[in-house]
Amino acid sequence: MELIWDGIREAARLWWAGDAQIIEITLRTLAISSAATALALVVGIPLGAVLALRRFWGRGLLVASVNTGMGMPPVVIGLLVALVLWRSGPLGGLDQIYTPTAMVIAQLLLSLPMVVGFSLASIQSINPRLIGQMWAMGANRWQVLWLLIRETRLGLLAAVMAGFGAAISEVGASLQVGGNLAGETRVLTTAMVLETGRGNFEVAIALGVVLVVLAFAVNIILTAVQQRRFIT
Amino acid sequence: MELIWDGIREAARLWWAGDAQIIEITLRTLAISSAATALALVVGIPLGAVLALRRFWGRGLLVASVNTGMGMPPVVIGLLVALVLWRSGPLGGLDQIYTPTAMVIAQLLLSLPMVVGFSLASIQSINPRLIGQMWAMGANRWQVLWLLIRETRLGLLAAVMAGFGAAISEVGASLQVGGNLAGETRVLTTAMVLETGRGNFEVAIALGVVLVVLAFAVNIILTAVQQRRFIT
Amino acid sequence: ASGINEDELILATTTSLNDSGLLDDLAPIFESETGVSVKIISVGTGAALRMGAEGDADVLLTHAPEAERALVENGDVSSRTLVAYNDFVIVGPPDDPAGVAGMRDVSAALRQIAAHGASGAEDAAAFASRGDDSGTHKKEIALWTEAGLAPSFDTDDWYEEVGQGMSATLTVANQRGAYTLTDRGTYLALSADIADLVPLVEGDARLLNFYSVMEVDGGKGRINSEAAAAFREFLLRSDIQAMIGDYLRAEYGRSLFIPAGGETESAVAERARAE
Amino acid sequence: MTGSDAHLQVRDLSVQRGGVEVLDIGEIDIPRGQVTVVIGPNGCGKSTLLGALQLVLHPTRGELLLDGAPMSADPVGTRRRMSAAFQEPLLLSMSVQSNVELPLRLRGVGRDQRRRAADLWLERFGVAHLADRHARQLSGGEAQRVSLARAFASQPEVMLLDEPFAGVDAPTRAGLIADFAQILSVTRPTTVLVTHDRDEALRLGDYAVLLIDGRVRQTGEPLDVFDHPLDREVAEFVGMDNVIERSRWPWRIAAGGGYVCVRSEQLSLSRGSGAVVRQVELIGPMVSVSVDVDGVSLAAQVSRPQWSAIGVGVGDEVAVCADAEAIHIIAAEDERSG
Amino acid sequence: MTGSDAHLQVRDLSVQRGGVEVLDIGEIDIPRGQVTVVIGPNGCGKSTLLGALQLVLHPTRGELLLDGAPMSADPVGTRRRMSAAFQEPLLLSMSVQSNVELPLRLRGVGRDQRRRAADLWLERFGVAHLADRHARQLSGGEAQRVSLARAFASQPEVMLLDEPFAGVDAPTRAGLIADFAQILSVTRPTTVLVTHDRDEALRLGDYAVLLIDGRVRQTGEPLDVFDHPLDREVAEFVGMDNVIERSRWPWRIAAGGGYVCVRSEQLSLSRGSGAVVRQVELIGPMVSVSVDVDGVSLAAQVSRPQWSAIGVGVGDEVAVCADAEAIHIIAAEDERSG
Ligand SMILES: Nc1ncnc2c1ncn2[C@@H]1O[C@H](COP(=O)(O)OP(=O)(O)OP(=O)(O)O)[C@@H](O)[C@H]1O
Ligand SMILES: Nc1ncnc2c1ncn2[C@@H]1O[C@H](COP(=O)(O)OP(=O)(O)OP(=O)(O)O)[C@@H](O)[C@H]1O
Ligand SMILES: [Mg+2]
Ligand SMILES: [Mg+2]
Repeated sequence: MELIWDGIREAARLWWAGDAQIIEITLRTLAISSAATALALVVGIPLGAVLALRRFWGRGLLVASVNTGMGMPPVVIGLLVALVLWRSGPLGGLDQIYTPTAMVIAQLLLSLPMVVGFSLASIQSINPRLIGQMWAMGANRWQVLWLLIRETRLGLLAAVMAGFGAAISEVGASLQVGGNLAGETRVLTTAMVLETGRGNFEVAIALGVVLVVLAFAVNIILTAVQQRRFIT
Repeated sequence: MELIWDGIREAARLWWAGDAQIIEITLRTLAISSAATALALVVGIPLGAVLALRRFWGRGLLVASVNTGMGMPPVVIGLLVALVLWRSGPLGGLDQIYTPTAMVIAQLLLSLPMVVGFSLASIQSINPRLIGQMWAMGANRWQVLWLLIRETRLGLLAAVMAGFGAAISEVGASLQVGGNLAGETRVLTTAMVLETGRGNFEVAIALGVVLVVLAFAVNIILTAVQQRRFIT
Repeated sequence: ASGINEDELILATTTSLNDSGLLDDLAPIFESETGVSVKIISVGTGAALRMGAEGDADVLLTHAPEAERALVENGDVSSRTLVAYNDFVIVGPPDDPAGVAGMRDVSAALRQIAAHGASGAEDAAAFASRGDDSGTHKKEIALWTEAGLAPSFDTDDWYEEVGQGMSATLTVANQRGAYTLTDRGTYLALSADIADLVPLVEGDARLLNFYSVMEVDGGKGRINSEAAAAFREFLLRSDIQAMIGDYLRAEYGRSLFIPAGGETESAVAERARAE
Repeated sequence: MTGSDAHLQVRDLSVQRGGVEVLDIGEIDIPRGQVTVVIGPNGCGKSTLLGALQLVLHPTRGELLLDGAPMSADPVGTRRRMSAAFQEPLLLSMSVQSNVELPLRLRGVGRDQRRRAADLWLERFGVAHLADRHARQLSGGEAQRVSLARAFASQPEVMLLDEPFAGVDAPTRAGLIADFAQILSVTRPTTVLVTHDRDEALRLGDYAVLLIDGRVRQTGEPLDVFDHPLDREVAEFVGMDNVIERSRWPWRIAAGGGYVCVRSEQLSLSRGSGAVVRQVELIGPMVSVSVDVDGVSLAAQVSRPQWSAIGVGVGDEVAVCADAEAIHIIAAEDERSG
Repeated sequence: MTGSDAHLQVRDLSVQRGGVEVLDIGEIDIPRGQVTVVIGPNGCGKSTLLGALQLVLHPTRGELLLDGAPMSADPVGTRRRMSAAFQEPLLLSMSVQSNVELPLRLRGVGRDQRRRAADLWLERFGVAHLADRHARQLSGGEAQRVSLARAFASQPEVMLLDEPFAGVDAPTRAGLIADFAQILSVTRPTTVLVTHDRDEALRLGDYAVLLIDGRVRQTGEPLDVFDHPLDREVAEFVGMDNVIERSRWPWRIAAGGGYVCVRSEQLSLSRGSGAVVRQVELIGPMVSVSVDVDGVSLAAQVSRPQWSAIGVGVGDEVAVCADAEAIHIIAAEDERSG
């Protein structure tokens, strides 16, 4: 147990000392995971809305695939992205393997199902007559989407947080497609794995603490937004 | 790309041949992740309901913690559980490190925030007057919980799937607390990591295929339940 | 002491050894002979040694002589015995831009790689380091030091720290057309999937890779010292030593591990230099 | 009404809900600048018709025309020429003010103009004091009024209102109906109004469409529909509480099939004989009396003072007189079609 | 009414919504086995009162008693002796049948008995054919009826009904009100009924509670509350369309402060002089006439035949006569309190 305290103390020390490496890793983590989450939202919410509101052939299968996506192991995603980006792969010529871009792609694929799945669930839980009212008020397709997002912000913010959580906490895919290269693609989780393997449990915990504090800060903000407008 | 085909063929072959080991690993995976998910549901849904319906001091902080939990990296959870269960840890005397029980605990901790977070979001999205109607009909506390679960099954099933997905796809914590012991704690994800490390990419992909098929099957069933009662 | 689980033995070992699959063959034999089940925990070298120091494992099997000796000096382990050895190889792209193929002097080869990497030549190849404090990484650092260099990812563009296990590092090197230092076992296991890497520098006695077994000190409490001792004995037994020597020999045409039960490192190195 | 007066036209419309056809309409012409009231029993398809006109429910067959052009050609453009207040006040979770401004905002109207329009209509519907309230924090009637203000604020060509005054308290309702008539007479949007209230239909409606079981059963001036139903079912729906087979009608009348209908309030009672009082019930200021004339049971309604003036009780005799003008005769099915 | 007759008692109750006190009630006694109608303008707190009685809204102060015992002692037990149909038909997403059975199911009633009760009440409310329909697939009026059936099916001691007939079509509503009166007279549950409809209040109510702005302003027999309002505001609410300052009242009347009130339908018009017709409006079968008597504007209402019999138009003179019984005088504030 005292290891945990050591870890927390170590985290405080590293930040206090302004350790260049940890700051760099933290910023990189934030940048990659935010980019992945933002992309996942842009693609995922409209997709969730379409799945929620339109009936079409193959929809059921698609919904099940989205849900399966939530249980898709990061290692599998990582492997698939790697196979595509490896030199021998179809997009090998782009030279994107072991770059932050590759990591954004992998994390996007990981968080997308979360975002789609929860957008779907929360938009489906809106009274369909209220959606009729939105159209009736003269909203076009994008305005309806905007109103749906407004109405379901409770559920969607949960989706944002799950998506961001999936992206930032993930390690398997980041290792595979990022390579955990020092100074290039090392993020908090991959650094943690490394330190754990090195037996530096304190440092690993310190990195974990940083990650959790980071996630917590993001969540405090999002939760404040989420809960602000909730009225009994 | 051809690796993937080899993997799929290998997966088919292993299953066709009734490979005892892969069947055993699959069943173990299912058992551990189902147990963890079931526990997460039993604990998480009531917790989510309480967070959704009651106002109390510290609630906001709790909600933010739950949301942060969704972004908790499996490696952190694994390390924390390991620190507790290791011989040198406070519960070392229970001799539960490197057992399925330890894995269930770690996966429970991973999926619990998902379940709580999404129960919370979906119960909050119910019309508060409808909840008033439930009480007015003479429901007691548990009956109200039951009715809430019925009403929010769309959202809750998404929560179940996310929780199960988090549990079954996770690898970092399972490795740390399970140890990937053949015949004891080896599950599909940890076996995948091992085979990848050994250079047996086809086998790793085959295991991934089995995992995805498994998750898909579970989700087809849950999605059918989820979408069955949805009416425009 | 009380509370010891007599029926199980926790063996902490390194990923590269576990990935070879050797222990999966040996453990069942030990289990059937003694009735003690072996829990093989495969982690990074650093983590394995740390588990020993904390008393979270009963027996260790690793390949980082310097770090192991520190454990002995600290009294964390009560014994350290050589079990087997094999060798490290510098692998790299077949076109070998630094031109080190066939060199026997590791130090010279490393200097040449560094120089060519730093030259900024168009075909300059990187060197991929494990960067994870594993036995292999420690060996690599020792070799650089011996060559009078101390490359770092911060200052040297051609030097990459992967921070992952051996197979991941080989994959990265393969993709990037980089040089790297690898243990022979992992290289052989992966060779089918890393066609863009070939062995370039090998045979220097400094490239030997020693695997030792250590019994964790019984004073740490709840250590199954009896089984740990039995496991050490077991590994040194001649029939088991022979099995180690034969492991996968048929497949690769050479021994993956050369038995050296109970010998000293210097003796083995002497013998190798003589060959 | 000729086709050229029609602002909205419904042609051969069929709408399904839950896989069942609930609306099957040959044609309806909604006159421009007038109020068309849609009446009919619960579940007859009134809201479905409004939903179809709003292009929110998708018909399986048929055409909807606005100014002679098919609505489906430009759904969003069409919807922006209309506005709707549905049966439930479907407000979005934002402030009352934002709700009322929303249709204008969706049309790209500037902030100031939106604000002015919202203020005006919130004021007119008596909910200006609630402008900053969150829409979930309203009483039933308040929400209803906000929903109405929202429908009016965009000052559309066409307004579709589904029971707009249900849930509004009686004096406000009376006031709103008066205002409403006045507002409509000034701005003259084409209005389609669903209502269950006869007074409302008569007071506001220029034209009435009566639906039963998803089909148009009668159209015309509201008073005409209420007073001259075309068949027995319609007669019962419009509140003819006496629908008697023509052959059993106790008074002299040209022979024939079909039914004789008269409202209870149009049968007058007086001291005299010819009928026996069977049952007397006080309904507010009125007295509902059930009498028996030659074995036929008739319902009559008189004011309390009138009843006390007659001064009889159950079992006593009274004289019953039906105003000839108030009596409506429904021809027998075969005679009608013939 | 003495305390011993009271089934439900409200004592010193204060309820807040959105941080504002919206209900502040000294005391109300709800008589056992009778129908208490709660009336008042939109937003006056009627639904809030019902919510408090159902223990769904939590008061900041005060006590609620059922049979003299505090309800809060056993909320679930108390709720199971009551049932409620709220203003919106809050149905759960299950079949209509399951919705109606649900309160019984929650009370542990067996399947057969539940089924019988549900069948009976669905039938009575005319929605038996919808039993297997999902509750989301109903028209507005259908949902309203299902919600009523659900409230009745558990046959509670106390029923709380919030505008139960809003949205129900006119003939069905008439039928339900008749049925309702009969059902209530047989099973005699204590009923609290919120309504905006004067007829409904008079027809069904034994006792009336009038709320304005969250406070009880008048209680008593419904007809008495409607005909004898205690103050100007209540007078306006109960539909006295002529509320004239006593000093300006054109006819002879004992001097004093306060107001004279009379309903438009209780001012009769006849050929003659004394008043000038200012405005004439047809409202269905009635004619609403605005006349000017000595500079005071009065509203009168006569039937169409009566109006044609008088045969005058705007600007002409008529005679106006107010039935002495129909005139109600509200004493001035100071005189009342004195
Ligand atoms: N959820 C809420 N939050 C805050 N204020 C509310 C809420 N619901 C109602 N109110 C306010 O409380 C007061 C009483 O509301 P209530 O619903 O009891 O009125 P009501 O008499 O039932 O009106 P109506 O006839 O319109 O149904 C109103 O002023 C209303 O604005
Ligand atoms: N979502 C739905 N799914 C299936 N059937 C529906 C749905 N909504 C309504 N219906 C059915 O369609 C028919 C017409 O419904 P509609 O809502 O148009 O009736 P309405 O005339 O507006 O009735 P009300 O006076 O009760 O509001 C009814 O028989 C109703 O049961
Ligand atoms: Mg309707
Ligand atoms: Mg209300």
